[in-house]
Amino acid sequence: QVRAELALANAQELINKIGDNCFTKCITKPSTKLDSSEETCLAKCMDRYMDAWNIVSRAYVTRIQREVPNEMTGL
Amino acid sequence: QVRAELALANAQELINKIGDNCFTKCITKPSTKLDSSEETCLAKCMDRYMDAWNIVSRAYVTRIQREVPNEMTGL
Amino acid sequence: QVRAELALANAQELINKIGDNCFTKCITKPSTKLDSSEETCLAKCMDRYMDAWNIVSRAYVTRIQREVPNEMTGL
Amino acid sequence: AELQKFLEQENSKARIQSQIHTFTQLCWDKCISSIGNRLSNNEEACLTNCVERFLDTSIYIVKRLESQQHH
Amino acid sequence: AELQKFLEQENSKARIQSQIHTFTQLCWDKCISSIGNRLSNNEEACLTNCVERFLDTSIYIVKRLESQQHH
Amino acid sequence: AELQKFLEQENSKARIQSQIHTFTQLCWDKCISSIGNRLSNNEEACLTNCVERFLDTSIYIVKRLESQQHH
Repeated sequence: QVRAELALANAQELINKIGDNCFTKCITKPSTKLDSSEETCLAKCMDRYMDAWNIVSRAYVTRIQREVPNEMTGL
Repeated sequence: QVRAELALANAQELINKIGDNCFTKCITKPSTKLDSSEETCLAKCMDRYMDAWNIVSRAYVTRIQREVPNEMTGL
Repeated sequence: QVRAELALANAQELINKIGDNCFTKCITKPSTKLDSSEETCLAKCMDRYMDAWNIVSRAYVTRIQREVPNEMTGL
Repeated sequence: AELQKFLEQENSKARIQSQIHTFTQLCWDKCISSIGNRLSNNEEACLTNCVERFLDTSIYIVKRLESQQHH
Repeated sequence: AELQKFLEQENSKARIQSQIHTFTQLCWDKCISSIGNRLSNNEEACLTNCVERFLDTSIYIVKRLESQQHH
Repeated sequence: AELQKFLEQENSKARIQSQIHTFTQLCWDKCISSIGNRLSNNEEACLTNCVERFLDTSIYIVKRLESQQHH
């Protein structure tokens, strides 16, 4: 159950980060509805943010595994 | 008492936000005292920040009430 | 022991702040290694950040001592 | 049960208040450039739209994530 | 009572240390533009004034709020 | 002891996940300027280097602080 809460917290934080960053990048002048170009931008921005998250994860975990013995992190 | 602590925390957070945002906007070059033009700017900035806070509150609460049944939020 | 934890938390927070601020200022285009000009910049930036931290501490503590009776803060 | 319901409602109010502070900060940065004697009509509309579109953005993101997981 | 007083003082110290970090960040952003071999006199004065004026700003805001509530 | 080890590992995972979010934010700001249909090779390399150099920076700072305390 600890593990499930961790996964949920992690997904929630990723959604929040995508929301903050992609709203800032894609909705520069908020109007009375999301128009289709804003939605297209949000979809791309979301995909790029998740790409970035994956690259960063890989780089960080690789580095940790290079420097820290496995049993310490449980990875 | 929960309610009083909530109100206090809320007021404190609003004062902190006004402090951070209005210091940044009004005191661009900090000198040896607050001069009167800086105080005028702070007074206006404070009023506008509270205006913004009110508009944002109204918009958010209206949206929640449109989308979520009342008993869930206790509003 | 409370005191030791406080000192450690304080040192850790200072290291984090130096990391964030000096990485932003000194490593503008991250490459495959820290080059010597980046390290020189980091060393200077670190020293300046600690200078700033000392000046800010002195100004803040002086102000508190001017305005608040000593027994309240234990300084 | 009454107490628990009360605490849950207060908790939910605390979350809403915290969100209002976050949105005010976000939309202040997006909508307010200079400090005048009152908010202009444009600034007021921008603030309301900013909250609404931010919520739309969050909903859009969650729906799109959910639809991708069913592929 | 001695222990409680000790813990309150440590708590107060923790709050002051946390404030010092916040102010250093704020005033670093306002006062330091380029990184040199030492802080210039202008930068040093700016840092001290930044802390003092930020505290003045907080006091001004609280006083003005209080005076408005008595109307 | 098994439970404690499990909780410590989860705790350590939570810290790593939180760091990944922080680094993604930091390196997104440094490396991504416009939103395209895929990350460019430059952006990908920048993201990886950004994480690596940020960790190098942290290590450099701690080592330099330690060496100064022995003087």
